Amino acid sequence: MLSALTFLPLVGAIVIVALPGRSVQLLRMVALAVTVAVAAMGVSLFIGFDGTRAAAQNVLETAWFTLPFGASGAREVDVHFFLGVDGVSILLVALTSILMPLVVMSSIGHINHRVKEFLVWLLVMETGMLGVFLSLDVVLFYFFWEVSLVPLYFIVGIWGGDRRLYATIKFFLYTVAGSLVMLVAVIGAIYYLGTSSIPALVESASDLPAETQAWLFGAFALAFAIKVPILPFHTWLADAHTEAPTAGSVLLAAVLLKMGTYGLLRFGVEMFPEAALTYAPVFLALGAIGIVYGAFLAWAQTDLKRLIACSSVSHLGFCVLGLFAMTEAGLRGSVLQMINHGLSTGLLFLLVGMIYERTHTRRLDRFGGIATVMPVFSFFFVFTVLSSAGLPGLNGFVGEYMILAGTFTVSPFWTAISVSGVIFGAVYLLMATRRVLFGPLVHEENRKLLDLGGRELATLIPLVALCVWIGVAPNGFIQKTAGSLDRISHRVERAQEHMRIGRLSTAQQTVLRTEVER
Amino acid sequence: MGSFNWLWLLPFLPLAGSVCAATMHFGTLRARKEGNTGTRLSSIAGLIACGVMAAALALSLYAFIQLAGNREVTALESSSWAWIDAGSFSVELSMVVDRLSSVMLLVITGVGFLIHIYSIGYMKGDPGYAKFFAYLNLFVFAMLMLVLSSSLLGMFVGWEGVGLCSYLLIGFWHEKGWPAEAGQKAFVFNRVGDACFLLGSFLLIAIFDTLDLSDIANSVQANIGANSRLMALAALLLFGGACGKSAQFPLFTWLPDAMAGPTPVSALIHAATMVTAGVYLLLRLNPLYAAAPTVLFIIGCVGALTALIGASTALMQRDIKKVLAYSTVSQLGYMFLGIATGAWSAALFHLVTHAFFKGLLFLGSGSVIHGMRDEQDMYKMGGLRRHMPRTYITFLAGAAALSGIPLTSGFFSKDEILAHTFLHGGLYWPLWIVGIFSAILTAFYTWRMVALTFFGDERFDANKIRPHESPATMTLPLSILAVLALAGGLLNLPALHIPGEQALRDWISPVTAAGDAILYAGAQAHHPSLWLELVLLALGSAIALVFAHKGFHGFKNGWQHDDAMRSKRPELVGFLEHAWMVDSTYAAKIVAPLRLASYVIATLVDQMLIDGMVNGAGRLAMKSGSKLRSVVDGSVMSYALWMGAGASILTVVWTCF
Amino acid sequence: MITQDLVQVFDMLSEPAARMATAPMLALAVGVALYLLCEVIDLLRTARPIVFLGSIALSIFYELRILQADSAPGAVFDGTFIADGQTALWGILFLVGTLLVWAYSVGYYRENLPFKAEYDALILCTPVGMMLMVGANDLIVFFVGLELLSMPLYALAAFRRAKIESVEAGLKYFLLGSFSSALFLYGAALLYANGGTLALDALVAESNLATTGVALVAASLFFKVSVFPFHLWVPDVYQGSPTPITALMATGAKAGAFSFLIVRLTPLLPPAAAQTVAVIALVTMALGNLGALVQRDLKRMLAYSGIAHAGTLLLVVAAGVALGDTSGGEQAAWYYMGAYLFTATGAFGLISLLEADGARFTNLDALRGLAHSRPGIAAALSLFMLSLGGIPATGGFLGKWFVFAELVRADMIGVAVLGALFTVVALGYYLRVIAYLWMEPPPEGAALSNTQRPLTAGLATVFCCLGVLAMGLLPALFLDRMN
Amino acid sequence: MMNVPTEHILTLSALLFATGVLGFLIRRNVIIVLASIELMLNAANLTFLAASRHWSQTHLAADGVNIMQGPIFSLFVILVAAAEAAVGLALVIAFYRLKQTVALDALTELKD
Repeated sequence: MLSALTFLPLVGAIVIVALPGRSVQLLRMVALAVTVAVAAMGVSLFIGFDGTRAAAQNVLETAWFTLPFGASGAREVDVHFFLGVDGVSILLVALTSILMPLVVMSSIGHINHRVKEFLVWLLVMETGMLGVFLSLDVVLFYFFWEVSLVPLYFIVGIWGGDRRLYATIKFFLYTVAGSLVMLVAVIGAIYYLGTSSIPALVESASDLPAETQAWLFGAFALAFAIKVPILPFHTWLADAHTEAPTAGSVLLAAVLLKMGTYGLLRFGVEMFPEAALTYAPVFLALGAIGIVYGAFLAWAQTDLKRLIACSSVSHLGFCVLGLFAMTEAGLRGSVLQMINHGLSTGLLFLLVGMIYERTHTRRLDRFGGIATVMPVFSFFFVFTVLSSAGLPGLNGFVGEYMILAGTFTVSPFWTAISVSGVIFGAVYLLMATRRVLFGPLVHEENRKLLDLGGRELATLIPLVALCVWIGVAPNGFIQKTAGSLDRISHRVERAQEHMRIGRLSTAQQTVLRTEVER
Repeated sequence: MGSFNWLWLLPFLPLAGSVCAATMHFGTLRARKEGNTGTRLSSIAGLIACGVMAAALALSLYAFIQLAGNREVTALESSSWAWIDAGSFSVELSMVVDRLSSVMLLVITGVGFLIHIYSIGYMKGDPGYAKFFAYLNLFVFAMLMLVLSSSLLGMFVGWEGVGLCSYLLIGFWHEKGWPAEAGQKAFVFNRVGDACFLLGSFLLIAIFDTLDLSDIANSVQANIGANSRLMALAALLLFGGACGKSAQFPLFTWLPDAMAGPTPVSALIHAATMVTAGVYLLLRLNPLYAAAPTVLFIIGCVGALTALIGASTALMQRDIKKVLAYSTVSQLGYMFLGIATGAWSAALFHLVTHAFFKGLLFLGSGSVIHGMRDEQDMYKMGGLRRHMPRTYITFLAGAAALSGIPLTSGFFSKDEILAHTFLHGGLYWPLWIVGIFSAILTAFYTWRMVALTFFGDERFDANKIRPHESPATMTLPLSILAVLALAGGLLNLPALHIPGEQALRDWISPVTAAGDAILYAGAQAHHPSLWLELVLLALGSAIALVFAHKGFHGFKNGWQHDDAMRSKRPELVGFLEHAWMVDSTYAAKIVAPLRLASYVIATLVDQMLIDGMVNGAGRLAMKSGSKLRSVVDGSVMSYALWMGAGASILTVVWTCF
Repeated sequence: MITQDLVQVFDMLSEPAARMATAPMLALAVGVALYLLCEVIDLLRTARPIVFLGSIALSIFYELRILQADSAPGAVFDGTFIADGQTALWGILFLVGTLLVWAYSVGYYRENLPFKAEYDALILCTPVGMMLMVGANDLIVFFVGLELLSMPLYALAAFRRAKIESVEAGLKYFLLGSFSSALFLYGAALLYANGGTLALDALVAESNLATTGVALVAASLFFKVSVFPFHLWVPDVYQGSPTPITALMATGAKAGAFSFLIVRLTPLLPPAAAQTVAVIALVTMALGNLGALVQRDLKRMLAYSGIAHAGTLLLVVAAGVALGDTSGGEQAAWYYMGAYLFTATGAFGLISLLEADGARFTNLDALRGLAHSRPGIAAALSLFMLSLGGIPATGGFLGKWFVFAELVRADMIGVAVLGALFTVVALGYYLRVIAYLWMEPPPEGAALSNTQRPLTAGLATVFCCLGVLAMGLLPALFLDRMN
Repeated sequence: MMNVPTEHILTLSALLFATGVLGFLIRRNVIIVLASIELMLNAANLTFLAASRHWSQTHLAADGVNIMQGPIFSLFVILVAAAEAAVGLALVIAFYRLKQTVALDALTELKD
């Protein structure tokens, strides 16, 4: 099941490579069929998933190769081709698989040259993304992690905007810089613990000395912080988002950034809870500052797409905040918020793409009064903005609320700072909405714009429906994650206990020592 | 409990209506694209919306009868919906109608229904006719969610929902430009309050482990002492939320701007219902506030100050809707003043009567504007009583109630609040004086408005504008509201030992009992003695009559009085005209610096500093690469020199270390 | 006297172990002789490729036999030469590299190259030298191997003698190579003076004299593998030499020297070498990558990239010294060099194809929009670039993994992190190549001539691609052979 | 003759080697550079032979000491030196044909 899910897109890509490049329609149909099949598998995986169990499900494990650590005395480590899905990954897997057919559909509107290559990269990317979320072996994880960079490099670099080369190389190098530091940590973890299976690593990582845990955590966290991106590692994001074609932006925002938060949860909080607890204040601060900072950044933008890109910095601040609050509510909210951000920002990018296809501009001052000529578009735009701004009843609110409530008990101060993001979020989103949709129709060329067509509606509606669904009945989604996340929060509690005892005993030691001196 | 599942219908019928109307709207647009007018579909939308409101009104009445019929039953509750399960806390939603919410229900559905009817006439011919009803119904849905939710978070759904609808409806005529900006402003100001609301809710979770409103209300008593400070903080934060929604100082400036929306919207949202949500929130959590006297005093100060600012600003407005808007701000201030004194029922009473008379006044002004072809400037009106008799009569009724002419509804409700403030004494004394002063101003500006609008010369070009009476769909709701505005006082007559006195207070006493118990700690609530009550009523009557007279006579022949003031005290007039300069202060002291900060962050910090470091790293690599090229100069000798040096250094290092 | 000696040699060869150990080299030596014979006799001229391929195939066969033998021959000829699974693996690497270089050479020389037979014969000599180097357990044997590798390369570098670049490259390589040989010899002499023996396993570097000797020997090896500050010749020579020969230098010659460095010399290095070598490695990586970043000539860029890779690989030596154990390092080095061999040979080979195609310059601009006209070449070249950059699913990634794993074992985390960061710089220019290939529009009207490309080159490219992918995806194929 | 201490010979060879290195680094004529390389090789040879002589003293005989390796290596070096000279001169001639000079400064085509 899982290997089919992961590799079907790759097979599709190979099929498309083999097909003639001229019959664009056929290529698109094949890509759509493949992604729809994957989406069906993803949905059925989601439905069949038992959220109460903490352990990974649908596990698939076969030997892959043996890592030699030298013949003399050192351990050998068997690396496995090890896939499985648990509460941390199930939502992301489902989101990825559902998003792909929509992205393929949306690409019909804006990818008109080198379609074949585009679809190939898109499908390769799907394999990469699903692989990242499904891997339960850290070597495999790292494989997919870096492989998934390559398709986006091409997608941005070939089909992107004017500064695409700068943006794509920056994106690649920046991300890879983090990944390579992580590589050292991956090797370290495997070497120190003698296994590469993620569940086994999670179990045994707490046996390591605190300093070792700290540097491993730091190296992992750096890579993921760049990917998320957490302030101040965010500058690649705006460029990549702005230059990428719509499909690339959607995937980047909806899935690729989530690889960062997913990693932080999996390899930061879950694997090294003690180190995570120690450094949590830093991440809370960065998350909260990021929320406000991203909002300010977005507010100052004049390019609509860049504005949305900057808003991602703000929104992902919430995810980071929830992760490092390390409370039940915070973790659940954070995982849900990953999906929410994927949906709403994905929608925003789709919408920006649609208006860009018509006007060939993204500058805010070239719009105005679009609502008069494109009422359906405006409806979706306003809806998405509201979802993004966290209107209760829609998806964004549920996640944000859980995160903030979960963080409040840990750090009221940073929660208060983050809550101000609620205000600033409304400021820049509504500013953008007003400047695009409302007001008089000042630019004559916009008077002839056509409203959304059937294909575009078909792209948007599933996501909109999901937004409402999660907003109204989030429990179905939360419960899928509950088992695994509860185990993580138990681990966190244990770690807290452990740290307290550690601190206590040293305190007692000093007391004893002073007594002896007397 | 399960038998009350029909309560879910209350909010969701309007939602369904809204969806239907929205569908009609898109249908209309399509029809229009194909060349038809699509008015048929639109008018169906209007009918559906009104029908839904009628059904909601009927259900509300039914719920009220259920409650009234059986005094044992304190609340009707539907089954609950497990909304959010966050592990450490969870949110379950059910629809609850108790004594308090039943009153709100009747106001919302009753006034709402009338305004829907009114809108059929008012919005006729507007291209967004169906859309308007979709928004309006959506608003009712959100408002009912706000009122009926058993949980604070469910209330927040409605809370933000009404804010959204307000945003959409203010910007309904966005093509003009400024309505869209006004809508945005309203939403952002509300969001400031909402942020406080959220923080308050987190504190409540921390204190009570639940967001269920009745659970919170019941456990306040037990937490006094241990958690007093936290509860006070939570109360203050929630009041901050109320300030945003109910347009209290310092967050009131969005409400006058909100007049950019169609007038029925101003009547429904910005007078009768949404803006009173803050009052409702505080009433709902009355034990929490009762346990925090300091917070109550702060609320009192804010309320009194807002009443004063609103009333004084209304004095100098030319736009009829602006007068009403500032008046609303001011009247809301009275309601908060009432809450501050622990006069829960008085606040609710004023809320209800205000919904009647201010809804009436807004609708009346709408009728005037409608008749005057969208003219809102009172200086360009005058003498309209001849052209619009029904509007004129009903408007008089509303004005009477607003200014507190004896025996009208506003007279009783405002008086009760002031009486309680007076009785509270101590620090509340200055507040009472402010309240009285505001009442003076209120009477004055109300009748100034009446005089300028309906009396005197016709100051418009009668050839161009032919004022006409509005259709029956508009005047009928006016008449009904006029009756209510005049007779609304019967709901809660003062304690003068007459039958039916204090009916509203008795009705909601189960809800306020917990608050009262904390506030008075077992002692009797003070009640004004009969003679004091009579004196205060007399004082109120005198003020209203005297200053109504002054206002009316000063302006019945035009606005010369204003000009005189302007030339005499230009700074004062400017200060009042601009609502105490609050808005411009915000623009200069808050918005501009923040905007500057955002540009600084985006350019200096982000682009130049952070991204500069990133790009700088790349540039450094390139630059050092270029610099290093000179080493590879192609000369065999220099290569060999490097090799020799390298070998020597290797040798030295390895042998010596 | 002489006959007696000859008899003695044959006696030694008659030992099965010695026969087995030398068979791969003898096969090649015989091949060289036969090849030149075929050249002379007109009738046999067409048999030349068969002789060439046959001798390599035979050699590989013998190496495989050593690899799979239950008991490898081990040390033979009085312990001066070692043949075991490890040397066999290295040997196979050398042979594959040589084969690939030959395959690309066929297409590279469009004009009828004079002395083509000599060219091929010289190529065929080089793996013998490399095998001698990796198997050497005695400095004499190593020296013979070194010269047997170097001499043909000097000649091959200057083989396009009408071109000044080629001759200059040959001369520079020769002069500096001789200089490094002299350093080696003097170092060896000092070692001999210190201990009276040249057998590597008997050498101990305890006295200053011996350490000086080791340092000089190491210096000459550093020259061959091209690390700082002995790397300066590399860009010039790589750029000037005929491109297939550049591939041979970059892969085979480097692998030969490196195999000796890690397998035989590392145990001799003093403990202080752990830090010095690490520093040298890091500086090399920095210089290589920074240098490559500003190049516009492809061959020069790959030359700098090769320097950077040598630096990366040298980290293994540092780790080996620190650990006092090179077993892991040997495997890492083999894997790294293997992956590098496929990718670098493939990359240089493709450049040679482009040159033969008519783009008689090796500038980056030649790649502009190549994906439109030559998608196959562009795809293969991109794959090689990704492998050079160490992106997973390619052999380069696992090679890098094993190197870093050694560093982690040696507890040199900081060095590993720094090394990782230099790799980011490297990706900067590898990605630029890909960007030129795929993301730049093709130059207008600059259609490349549609010359027939030889089949051998195509096969070689496919083989390199498969090799890169196999090493990246199915490492078990290779790792299992190592134990 | 036998009583010349080994150290003296080693010092001599070191000086010889240094001279070779210096020659290599300083002289610009390729031919002389080649000669300098020969000098370095001969320094190595001298060291080999001196060391061989040194280790052939009976009281130093020990396990692993092989007195024949020095002279044998020297023979190899002489052989290789001859081969190197052949290759080197061929390269020099090829270079001369193209550039009409044998100065090292003329190697200027290839550089960064």
